[in-house]
Amino acid sequence: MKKFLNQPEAFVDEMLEGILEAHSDQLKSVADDVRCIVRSDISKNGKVGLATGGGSGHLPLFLGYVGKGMLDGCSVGGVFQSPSSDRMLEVTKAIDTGKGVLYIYGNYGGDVMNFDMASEMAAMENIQVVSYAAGEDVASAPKGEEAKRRGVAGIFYVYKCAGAKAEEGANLDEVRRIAEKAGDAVRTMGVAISPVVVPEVGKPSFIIGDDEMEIGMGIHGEPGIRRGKLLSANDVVREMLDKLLPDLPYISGDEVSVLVNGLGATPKEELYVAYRKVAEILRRKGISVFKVYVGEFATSLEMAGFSISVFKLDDELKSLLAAPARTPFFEQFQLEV
Amino acid sequence: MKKFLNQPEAFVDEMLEGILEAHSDQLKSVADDVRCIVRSDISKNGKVGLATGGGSGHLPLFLGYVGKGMLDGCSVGGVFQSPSSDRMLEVTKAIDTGKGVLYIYGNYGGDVMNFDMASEMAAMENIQVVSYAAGEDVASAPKGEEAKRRGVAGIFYVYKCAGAKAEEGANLDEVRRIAEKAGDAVRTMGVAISPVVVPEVGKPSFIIGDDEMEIGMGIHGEPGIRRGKLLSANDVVREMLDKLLPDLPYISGDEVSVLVNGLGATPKEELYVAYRKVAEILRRKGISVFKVYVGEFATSLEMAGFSISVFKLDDELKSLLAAPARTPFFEQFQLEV
Amino acid sequence: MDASTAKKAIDCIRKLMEENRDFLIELDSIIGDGDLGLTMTMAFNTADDKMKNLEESDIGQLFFKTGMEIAKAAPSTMGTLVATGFMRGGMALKGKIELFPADMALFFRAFADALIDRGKSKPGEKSIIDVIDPAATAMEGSTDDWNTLADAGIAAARSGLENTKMMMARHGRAAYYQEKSIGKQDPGGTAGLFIVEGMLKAFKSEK
Amino acid sequence: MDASTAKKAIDCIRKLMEENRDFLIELDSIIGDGDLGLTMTMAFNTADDKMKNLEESDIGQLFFKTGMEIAKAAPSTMGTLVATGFMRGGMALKGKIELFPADMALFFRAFADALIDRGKSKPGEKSIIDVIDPAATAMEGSTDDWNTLADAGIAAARSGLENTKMMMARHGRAAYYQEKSIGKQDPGGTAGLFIVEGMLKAFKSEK
Ligand SMILES: Nc1ncnc2c1ncn2[C@@H]1O[C@H](COP(=O)(O)OP(=O)(O)O)[C@@H](O)[C@H]1O
Ligand SMILES: Nc1ncnc2c1ncn2[C@@H]1O[C@H](COP(=O)(O)OP(=O)(O)O)[C@@H](O)[C@H]1O
Ligand SMILES: [Mg+2]
Ligand SMILES: [Mg+2]
Ligand SMILES: [Mg+2]
Ligand SMILES: [Mg+2]
Repeated sequence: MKKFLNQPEAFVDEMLEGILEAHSDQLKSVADDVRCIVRSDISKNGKVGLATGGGSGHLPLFLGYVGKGMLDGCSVGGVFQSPSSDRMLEVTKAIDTGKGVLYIYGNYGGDVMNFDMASEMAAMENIQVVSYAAGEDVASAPKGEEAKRRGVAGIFYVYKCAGAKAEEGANLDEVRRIAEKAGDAVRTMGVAISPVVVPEVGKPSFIIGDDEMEIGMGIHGEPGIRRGKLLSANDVVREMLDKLLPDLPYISGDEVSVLVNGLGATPKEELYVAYRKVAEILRRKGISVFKVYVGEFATSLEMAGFSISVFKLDDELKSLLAAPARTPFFEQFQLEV
Repeated sequence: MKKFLNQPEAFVDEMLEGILEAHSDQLKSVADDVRCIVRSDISKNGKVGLATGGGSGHLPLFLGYVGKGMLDGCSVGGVFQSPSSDRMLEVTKAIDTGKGVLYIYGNYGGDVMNFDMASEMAAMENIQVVSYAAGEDVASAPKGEEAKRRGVAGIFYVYKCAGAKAEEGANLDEVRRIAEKAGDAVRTMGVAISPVVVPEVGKPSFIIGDDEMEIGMGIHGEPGIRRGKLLSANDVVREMLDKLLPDLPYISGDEVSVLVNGLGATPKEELYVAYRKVAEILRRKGISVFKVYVGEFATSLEMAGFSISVFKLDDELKSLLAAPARTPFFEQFQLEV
Repeated sequence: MDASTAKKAIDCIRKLMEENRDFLIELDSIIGDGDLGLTMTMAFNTADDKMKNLEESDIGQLFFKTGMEIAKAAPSTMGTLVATGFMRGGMALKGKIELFPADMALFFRAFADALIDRGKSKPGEKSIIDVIDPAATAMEGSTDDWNTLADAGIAAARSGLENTKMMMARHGRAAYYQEKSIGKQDPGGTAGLFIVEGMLKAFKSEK
Repeated sequence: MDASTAKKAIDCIRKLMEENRDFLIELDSIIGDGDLGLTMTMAFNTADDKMKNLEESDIGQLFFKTGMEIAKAAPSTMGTLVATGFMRGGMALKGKIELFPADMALFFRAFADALIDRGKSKPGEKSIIDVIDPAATAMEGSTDDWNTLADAGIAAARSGLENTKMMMARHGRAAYYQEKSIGKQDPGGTAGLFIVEGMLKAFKSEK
């Protein structure tokens, strides 16, 4: 295990201390607990609250999207582990301004159960909570079983659109509707070529051959669709899109946003080589591209690999995506629509 | 070599095609050459032009800082290789609006010579060019021999401040003065724990033991100050700052900005664990921190490691740093000063 | 059968989890992420430590708080399920300062229903439910005395666990393995057996 | 001694670089990044291909354009130095359609000065300058005929290269190795010798 850290058990809390130290102008912790993080300007807000939460090891996911135009709070779990429901509750209490709170989180068993539990606890405190579990990894369950799909990088679009809607002053139902609409419009496919080492575990999460890739692998190393020899970037992208595009489906005349997301160790250079092929395929299919994101949006520590998310736009989602946002990990000026 | 690419020889050009494809609203190529990249809004501009250039493999360096509030153009070399002077000249011609052009680039032999050559060629075309070669890696030459130092992540501050100054409408001399002032105010120290594989070479750039680190290693694998057992994050940071802080020196009462830069494969989580210690040390020394950047600003493909840059502020540099900027790789809203 | 017995029961479960820590890790490594031995010992160590020092005669409250502590200490899937089980089981016993065998059946019925509710799952899907639910049913039919109750409950839990081997996993990480999960004993169910055993043995021995 | 001889000289250098490609890589690997064999063959292959098909009787222009092509094809340190050398050397011969031995001395003097100027360096710092500069000086003192000139130039280049072994590198990647660079022959100087050799042998053989 070759990592910059101190005691492995302290990894998550020290990381959070570093984040709070670096971004104290934008973020603060509540309940005296670095694992409960909210926007520092929360009180002036008076809008529907948006909370997320999830395991550590995926920066900028999850807390990286807490900020203006996106989310209001985030509870943080251990590496690849759900945060506890009491932390979720603390965040909920801190961000609620009486207009209710929407939970948006990735569709993983542990997270679902804990957010459900937190919702019940929040109800006891008379806070109105609704939830949206994002799941758009087409490799994780077949078409027809969408509810079983894992949430991966595409959740960025859900945060972005729901966050923009809340910022407009929409009510809880409206924001919930946008979260679901955005989640329904996005699909993701990933590929991994190297494992990760969870600091407290100290050894690789899985074994993969020196010349192998796994298409469809999840961001915690969940088994994918196919393991095989590492193909050329063009062939990898083609295989991913062949599976992804027919799923929604995305068809000629559609307008989309594309997110090419690095899993951690894959250089931006390679992501752009991949995007080049994505653009070529979309163009050939008559699908036009409005806005492209390339970089690390949902990682898995130092895993090498990437994912492609395609987000189908209509006027409503497009204008929400185009709205400005500002978090310590993501800044976007208003886009021209 | 485990990478997502097609033909290794096509790597740089395909990467650039992907970038131009993804960010056609903000960037374009000139002279029918993807290795000559400029802002797409150049003609409306009428300000001093800022150009950079350098080898590929360092994204977002160098072309990632071409955009509003920063640079106007960039020539791109092969992986870790200087761009050619004729490409530099093409970029120069494209961005000059009659107010002259400032070259800002990293202090490496090949780049210096090519930019010198390009300056002479530009002079032949009656374009006024001045240059600033950034070099702030304290590990690369001792104090007293600053002119020999390599330019690494700290060049970000030079781009940012000079870019903001040019955006204000300052003349070439003024912008050049700011570039030098910013360059003089920044120091960087790096550490690496794994090599990189240049696609056309196909094998690791150097060998380093499974439990070793090299303090002070350059972003192309240039030898550092000390190789030894990988220490705890806290000890690594302490050793880096012990060397860095006395160099300018940074002293009690100073106000600084800090950049913790990942070299490629090191997760953001680890960078924040490192920043936590940086903050602690600076606080103890009575040095206050205005703005913290944590992420990948100057990489070395998939090298694992990071660098710390400290940038000493005065009112002038602070207000330039705080100005908004928008490139496809870096967006910053106006900071409160 | 007062609060001190309830505390002893938590301690019994803790010991079983500790003894079987590596076994649980091993089972969870095959069709999961291998953390179960860690989360279960963490969960019951924390809960046991807290409960030991708690002045509380209401057994319902005691179990409810056990669940609360587990929820905080172990937010993994099983941690959360077991936490919900203890909380709902505790709610079913609210106000009781002494327990009779029928109360234990009430507790495990509420526990099983909580798992079904929280896990959005049902019997037959290769989970802890396949251990707790049959155990609860067996106890409901054997409330004569602690001995009968305990024997029936434990026997049903054991055979429930055995049955999970034939099932295909429908939930959690194990579900990714689909057919490959068949033939393997469910890790969560195994931890479920230790909960039933620890609880019933403590009450039986105290009777 | 017209433009065709000049073209032949470029071709001669190309061949020497190709023959010594792996040797240059090896030398540059020890105290550099190992690309020198690649950049030098790339540089002279491109230049040679372009010059072969160029209608140009002005030898000064021919060498200037050789430099331009090298600058485009090989923007590495040595590529840029050699490019500048050919460009400035060419400028010194501007307008000449026939060369005499003294012109060759002019060419290499301008070449050496260009290296010093572009490289911001001087003799004695373990670089190509330590080969070209003594060669130029030797040629300046032996302009009687092509034979004397060639023999003097090549001999001086050889001994200049030999001298680089004792020097400590002050520039480029090799400088990072400081004392460790002593004892090793300078890679750039080695390529410099091939330029002197190729050039002079071509003119000598045509005389
Ligand atoms: N939806 C569910 N409903 C009931 N039990 C479940 C469910 N999902 C998982 N389980 C149980 O949880 C066990 C795995 O627990 P755990 O190791 O904590 O999961 P993870 O590490 O994936 O969070 C399984 O063996 C199964 O018994
Ligand atoms: N500043 C300089 N002035 C003159 N020659 C130099 C200078 N820097 C390097 N050299 C020469 O260049 C050679 C290395 O060339 P090259 O391999 O192209 O460098 P790099 O690969 O580092 O760009 C050295 O052996 C030396 O002869
Ligand atoms: Mg598990
Ligand atoms: Mg787990
Ligand atoms: Mg070299
Ligand atoms: Mg080189």
